[in-house]
Amino acid sequence: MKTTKLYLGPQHPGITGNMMIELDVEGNKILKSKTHVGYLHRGFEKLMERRTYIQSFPIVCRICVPEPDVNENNYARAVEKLSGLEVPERAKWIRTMVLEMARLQSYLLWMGGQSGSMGLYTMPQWTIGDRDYLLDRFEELTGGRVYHLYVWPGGVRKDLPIGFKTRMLDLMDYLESRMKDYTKLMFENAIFKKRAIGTGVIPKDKALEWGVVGPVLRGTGIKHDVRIDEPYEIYDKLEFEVPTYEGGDIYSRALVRKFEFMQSISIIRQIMDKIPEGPIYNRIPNPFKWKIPKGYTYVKLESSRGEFGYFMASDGSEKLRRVNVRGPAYVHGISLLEKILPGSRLGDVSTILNSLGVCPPEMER
Amino acid sequence: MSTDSMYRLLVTIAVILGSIIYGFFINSLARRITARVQNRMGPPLKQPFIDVIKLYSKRTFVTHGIMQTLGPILMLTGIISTLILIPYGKGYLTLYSSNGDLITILYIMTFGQLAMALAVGQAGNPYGTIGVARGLTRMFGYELPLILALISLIALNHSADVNVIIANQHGGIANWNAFRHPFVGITALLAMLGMMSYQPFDNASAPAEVASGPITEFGGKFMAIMMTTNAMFVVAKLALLVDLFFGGASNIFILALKIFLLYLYPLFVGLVFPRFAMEDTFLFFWKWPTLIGFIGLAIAIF
Amino acid sequence: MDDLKRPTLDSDFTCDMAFNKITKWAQKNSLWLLAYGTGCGAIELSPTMTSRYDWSRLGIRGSATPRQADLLLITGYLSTKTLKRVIRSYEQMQDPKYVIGFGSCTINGGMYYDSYNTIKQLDLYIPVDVYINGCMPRPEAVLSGLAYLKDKIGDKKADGWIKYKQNFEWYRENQKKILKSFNGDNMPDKYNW
Amino acid sequence: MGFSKLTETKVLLKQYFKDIISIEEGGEQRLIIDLQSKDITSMINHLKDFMDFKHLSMISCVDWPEENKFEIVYILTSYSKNIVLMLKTKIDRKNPKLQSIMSLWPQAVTYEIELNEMFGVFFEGNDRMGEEFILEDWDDIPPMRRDFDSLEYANKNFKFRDERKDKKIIREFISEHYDEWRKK
Amino acid sequence: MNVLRTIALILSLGFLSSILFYKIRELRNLSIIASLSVALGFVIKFFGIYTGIKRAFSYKDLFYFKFDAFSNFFVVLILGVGLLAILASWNYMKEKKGETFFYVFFMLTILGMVGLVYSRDMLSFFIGWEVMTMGSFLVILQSNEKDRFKFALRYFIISLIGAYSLLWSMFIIYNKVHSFKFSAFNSSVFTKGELTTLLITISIGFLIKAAIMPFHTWASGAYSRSPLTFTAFFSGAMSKMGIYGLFIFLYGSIGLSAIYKTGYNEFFQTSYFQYTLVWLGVITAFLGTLRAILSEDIRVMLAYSSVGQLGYMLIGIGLGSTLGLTATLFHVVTHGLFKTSLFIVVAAIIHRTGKTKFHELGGLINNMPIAFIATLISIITLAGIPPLGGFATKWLLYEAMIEKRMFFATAITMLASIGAFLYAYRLIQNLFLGQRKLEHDDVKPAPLTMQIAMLIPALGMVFLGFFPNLLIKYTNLFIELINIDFFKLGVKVTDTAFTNSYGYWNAFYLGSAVVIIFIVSTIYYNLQRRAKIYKIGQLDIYTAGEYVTRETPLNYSFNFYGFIFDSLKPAIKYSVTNFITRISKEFIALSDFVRRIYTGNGQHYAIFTMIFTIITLIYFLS
Repeated sequence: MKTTKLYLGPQHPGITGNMMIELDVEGNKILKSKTHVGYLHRGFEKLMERRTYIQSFPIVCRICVPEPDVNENNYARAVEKLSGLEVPERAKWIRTMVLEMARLQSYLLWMGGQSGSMGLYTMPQWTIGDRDYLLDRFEELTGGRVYHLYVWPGGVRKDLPIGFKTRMLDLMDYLESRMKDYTKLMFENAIFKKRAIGTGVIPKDKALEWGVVGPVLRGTGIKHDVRIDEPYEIYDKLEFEVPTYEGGDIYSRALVRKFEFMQSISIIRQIMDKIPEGPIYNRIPNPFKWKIPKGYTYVKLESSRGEFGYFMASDGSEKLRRVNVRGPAYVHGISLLEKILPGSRLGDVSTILNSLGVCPPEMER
Repeated sequence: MSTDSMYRLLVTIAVILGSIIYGFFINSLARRITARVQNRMGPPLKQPFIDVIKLYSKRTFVTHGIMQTLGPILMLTGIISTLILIPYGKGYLTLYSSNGDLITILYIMTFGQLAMALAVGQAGNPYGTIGVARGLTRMFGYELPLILALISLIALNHSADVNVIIANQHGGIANWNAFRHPFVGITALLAMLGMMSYQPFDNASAPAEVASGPITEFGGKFMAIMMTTNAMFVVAKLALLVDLFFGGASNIFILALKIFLLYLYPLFVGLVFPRFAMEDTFLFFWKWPTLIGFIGLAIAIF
Repeated sequence: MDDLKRPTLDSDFTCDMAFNKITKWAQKNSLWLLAYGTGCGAIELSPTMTSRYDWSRLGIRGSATPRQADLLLITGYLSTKTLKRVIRSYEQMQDPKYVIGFGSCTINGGMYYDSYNTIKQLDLYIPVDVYINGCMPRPEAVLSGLAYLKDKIGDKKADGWIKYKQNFEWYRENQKKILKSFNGDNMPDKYNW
Repeated sequence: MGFSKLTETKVLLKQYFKDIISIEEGGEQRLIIDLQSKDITSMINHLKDFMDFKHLSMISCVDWPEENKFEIVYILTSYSKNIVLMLKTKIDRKNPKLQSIMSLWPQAVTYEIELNEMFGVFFEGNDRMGEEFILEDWDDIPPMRRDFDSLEYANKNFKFRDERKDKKIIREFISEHYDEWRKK
Repeated sequence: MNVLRTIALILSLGFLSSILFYKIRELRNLSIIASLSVALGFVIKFFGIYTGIKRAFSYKDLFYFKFDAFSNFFVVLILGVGLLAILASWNYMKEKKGETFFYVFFMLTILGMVGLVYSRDMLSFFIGWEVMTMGSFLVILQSNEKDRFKFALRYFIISLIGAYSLLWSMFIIYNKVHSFKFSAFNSSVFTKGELTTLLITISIGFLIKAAIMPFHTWASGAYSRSPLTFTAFFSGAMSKMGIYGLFIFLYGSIGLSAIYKTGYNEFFQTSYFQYTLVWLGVITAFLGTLRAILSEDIRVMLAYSSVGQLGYMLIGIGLGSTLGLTATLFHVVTHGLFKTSLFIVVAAIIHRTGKTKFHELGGLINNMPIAFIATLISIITLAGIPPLGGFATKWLLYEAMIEKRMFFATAITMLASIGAFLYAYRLIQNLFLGQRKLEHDDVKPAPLTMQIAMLIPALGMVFLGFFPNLLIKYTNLFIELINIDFFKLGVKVTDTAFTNSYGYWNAFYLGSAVVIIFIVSTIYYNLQRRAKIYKIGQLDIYTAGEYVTRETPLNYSFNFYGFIFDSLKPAIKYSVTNFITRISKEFIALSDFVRRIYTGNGQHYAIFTMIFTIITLIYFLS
């Protein structure tokens, strides 16, 4: 047998999270790669069918660990669509702010992962260290560092604390200044460019057909963003651009994420200035006897890794009939990886994986 | 055993133990410096010693065969025999360097690496073998500029004996080899990056690509010996480079200081650069450093 | 292939060597942690590792392979598929080794008490030395858990690995109840290194 | 502005496909269509090639044991028209069979394998059916079916910590007293 | 009694017995081994002694033979390696198809070579040369490889070219000097142009046999397709005949002053011809090693490694200084030793497993421990790592080159020896270490005779490592015989310390230091008594938590140095073999065009003859 079988398995420092890539390697080149998932499966969709709408609210945010707010927001909007619940204006503004903060901390985490997989160990220390200041803001707003349990059907649980605005604006200035250092250390780094340009290339014509979404799609030059195609919450009231870079390789994806990082900072600043006053929460009836009429809905939003959708079916009882989560990693981590990895070098596997933003828990829920 | 050779033996043993301790000390200092650059505290200074004692106190050692048990011992032998060939100062501190010149030192360094490579081979882990293949390719890469630098030194000093080379560099900083012959100095410094297996060229034991490379199957006592030999190897290489390019040292403390300062150079380069891909590592050493090396050699001859 | 004699428990675990105090001090202050994020708590490990909370002050360092690791973190719920890999990694680690269970999922199944794929009680399958509660404990809680483990090692109470060796059959028995393909040829019955 | 496109696609689809069971708008950019299972693939082909629904978001399955039906839902998105289309079809629950759309989108394979493992739906034309995707050595009926009770399976297979002496189910207790507490 | 005649008698007896007793294997083998060992003992006994024995023999003042240290050095090598090869092929060739003829032609080759080495005139030299080439060609045909005819034919044709160029140079000498004797040569008679053509033709002849770079294309095919125990002899001893030939022609008969006449360069104190020889050797060493690193078949890799090592020897001769010659002779011996042992090890492996590719083997250390030890010692010598003999050759060679101020050449040769370390490691890793395949579990260890044949050279190498000065004594004997005042800056050997103007190296001291330190570190290693050491199976390795079975291919062996290949890919495609294949394609196309004339029907032939006659007529009339 000419090939060597390598398991970049569940317990491997290069893999983000708990999945296994089975590689057939010949010398330094990869011939065939197969992704194995199921290491983090706890059948959460089955569990939500056994719980009423409000009981499955704490479970929902534990699907995707780096970005819990995306799930909370999706679940809340899906239930509101099914039950026809109205959300006050101020709650929408706060929800958008929470989403943008989630995008910021996810990009900081990505920068650490990407450069860590390439061997630049100073970058993760800086970025994940700065991400912690963002988690402090989350803790102040919602009481929890990672799992926030803050956005629920009908609005938001708490209003902004006093003085939150000034602290948030200071943090935004700090992050903007830090971006200069990150650019010098990572994005403009000669060796980073040499390794990133031309590796893990996704052809532009096949990108849509392979189901590529989010920054990875924009990295191939196709301009699609759920925040513009189908503005949810208050994205139609904000001004922000969506970048696209040609090339479809790791470097163009990195530039897309860098540009969006700066855009999120400007979005949060806009929200902080123009947030209206008013109630933050429409009370829902007794959660144990709250029956939602039969109906289907598909709600999606732009997470830091791409289109994150919730398909929800209710059957008139107080428990929901079916929920199905469609995360970007489901496509990026399995079918897309099996198309890109063959032909690339063994050393680039974890770099490509990080650049696609693969988060294993959302692959098998 | 005349008193003179007995005395020399004692000094050698002292130097070997000293290089272990000093190797660990530099290692812990390096960890503190990297921590400071990454704005965090970093482990306490005595951490490497604690690690080695803990590794030694492990209760089970797992080997795949005789070669994996023999590997670390042979590596220790290779490193110690390299150490005794390098002069550390004047008088007895020249240890046994009267028995082998620069070419002998260059070749006996590979003895330790071969021993470790065989031990890794016996363990039968694909990651280990890939790590060794990468390490050897990198060695094949950085040897060219290193040899060019050493040969031009031999050509300049008309002798391959390290003590003679040190003697020729007496006097102020001006006539240290690194500054008197800039091209040779630059080649040696670039080649040194490869020797130290720090960040830009640590693809042999890159955790993300090949899970910790050659030492994947080594735990407990083998890992302890691996760490001590690593520390000694760092000190030996740096001492050799200090002797050849930075004027050697009259007493041991100046040598220690010079070794530490020289050690900072690959450390800082490693902190700000990610890892090269394997092909680029190989090509990097065969492009610019070799060109500068050839120029240096040409100047040295004519 | 010679038949492997399983590590029997003999005198050397309990005997008091002269420099036992030093080894205890060394084992206490240098813990090498296996880089294995088994559950959702792994996201809190990265802030603990990096510059803000920085566990290298306590002498803790990550290690890529089980051969060099002495500490295994089970961060959150554990699905049966991961349990099979955790057992192999745990048995490949060298003695003395310790296990810390994160969050309520390792204590009594936590939020996924009714899930068909997660185990409900961790110490049926591998011995656990320290539990850290909190549905995903914060970095401070993780550091305090690690400090607690260090004290436990200091006064020789962290003996999970001795328990595992003493009643090895009982653990293997529980593991086989859940993992159907345990006695397949690739899952050796004996203590697979 | 999306409104007009919605009705226009609705009219186009109606006259292209005669026997659509029902077609209505769910929300301003959503279109829900019900079909027989036999002409699902031709509809999807038509949508992908001519109606510019290039992006397959998801294939999901809703289980209706009372009607003894599985409802397979295809969610397609058209980026140019900004419309998300939910294509639903009901198939028999005893031996659920459907034509695979593997040839159109490579990622459809992963969805179909998961549905096969979780629900037992068999997609002809997909050679990786029956492959172990998420669950390892699973011996019970496909877990996502409604008639599979996960709590009872958990109690049977996993041993709970026996300290829970009182065995009281906290949830029933809270649900009875919830209204009085809210009034206080 | 004339020493030469007795040796000839003994060897021809051995040859006859290989023909007569071809039926009874034991008798035939024993008699051959007896004859070879008696001859070897004879030569060693009278090695340096010139008084009291008749050692010259001439016949009709055409053929002159002489028995002295000069040729004995090589005869010992030939007979020693021959003995080992035949001992190893006792089991290797058992029940193989071409066994009977194998021994006959093997003995024929040995006879040819011994005659060649003792000859003191060009004619008998050439006869011995032809007998050797013919014998080796026929032996290659006895192996049961499928495509052996193609490669044997290629080997034969290229050697033929070499032989003709040798013949041409002999005639040039003869019609000016009117005698074939080596000593009869005086350079005054020749013009500068004739001398250079003479040198070129001689060097082409011998470089082909020594498989130096431009003429090495036959080497990988011939070495790998012939029976492997014969390849041990082929590369262990026969390839050195090219070196010996160069030596006796250039320094034996033509002499240094004549070579200097063809153009002398003050800076390097050598002639342009010798300088080109050195650079040919350097390029061969480097490219041979590079090609060996990137080859996938074991035998092809060892073949290219021999090509590389022969490059080193050529450098030594090209330098023309005593140190250079000692380095070459030293390398002749060490290369003979480790190449024989390596080829016999590979023969044993192929004999047992039947596989010849790297990626089909692995993990044989437990099955063949003796073979592992022999390979370990050979690769340490091959890579030139200090405690063993290999380092002596490297040190001598580098000192010689530095002495001659050829610094660029030294740098590239050093790099080539580091490259040797790379493929040496791959050889031992992919054959003996790593995961053993399922079907190799019950592979028996190497047969006894092969094990003996492996271990004798291994002991030789270890001995050389600690006491290289004994071999230097013999090489000095060799050099004194040549009455040419070489570049006198030789090496001063005081017991085992080598010192010369540039550097010094003490073999025994270093060797003993390494052994003592090894003992000290084993003690340090066993300090820790408390822990238990468990020897575990092959599959208990870190596989990222996954469970693996014996069928999963866990050996990393195919395209082992893929990185080097990928990064040097643009440069590799200009290799010599592609160049020659391209020429042969055009040649075939041309001949195909010419063939079209013979269309096979009468009218065309008639027309052709008629046209031809007309042209000739016009030509003569005008």
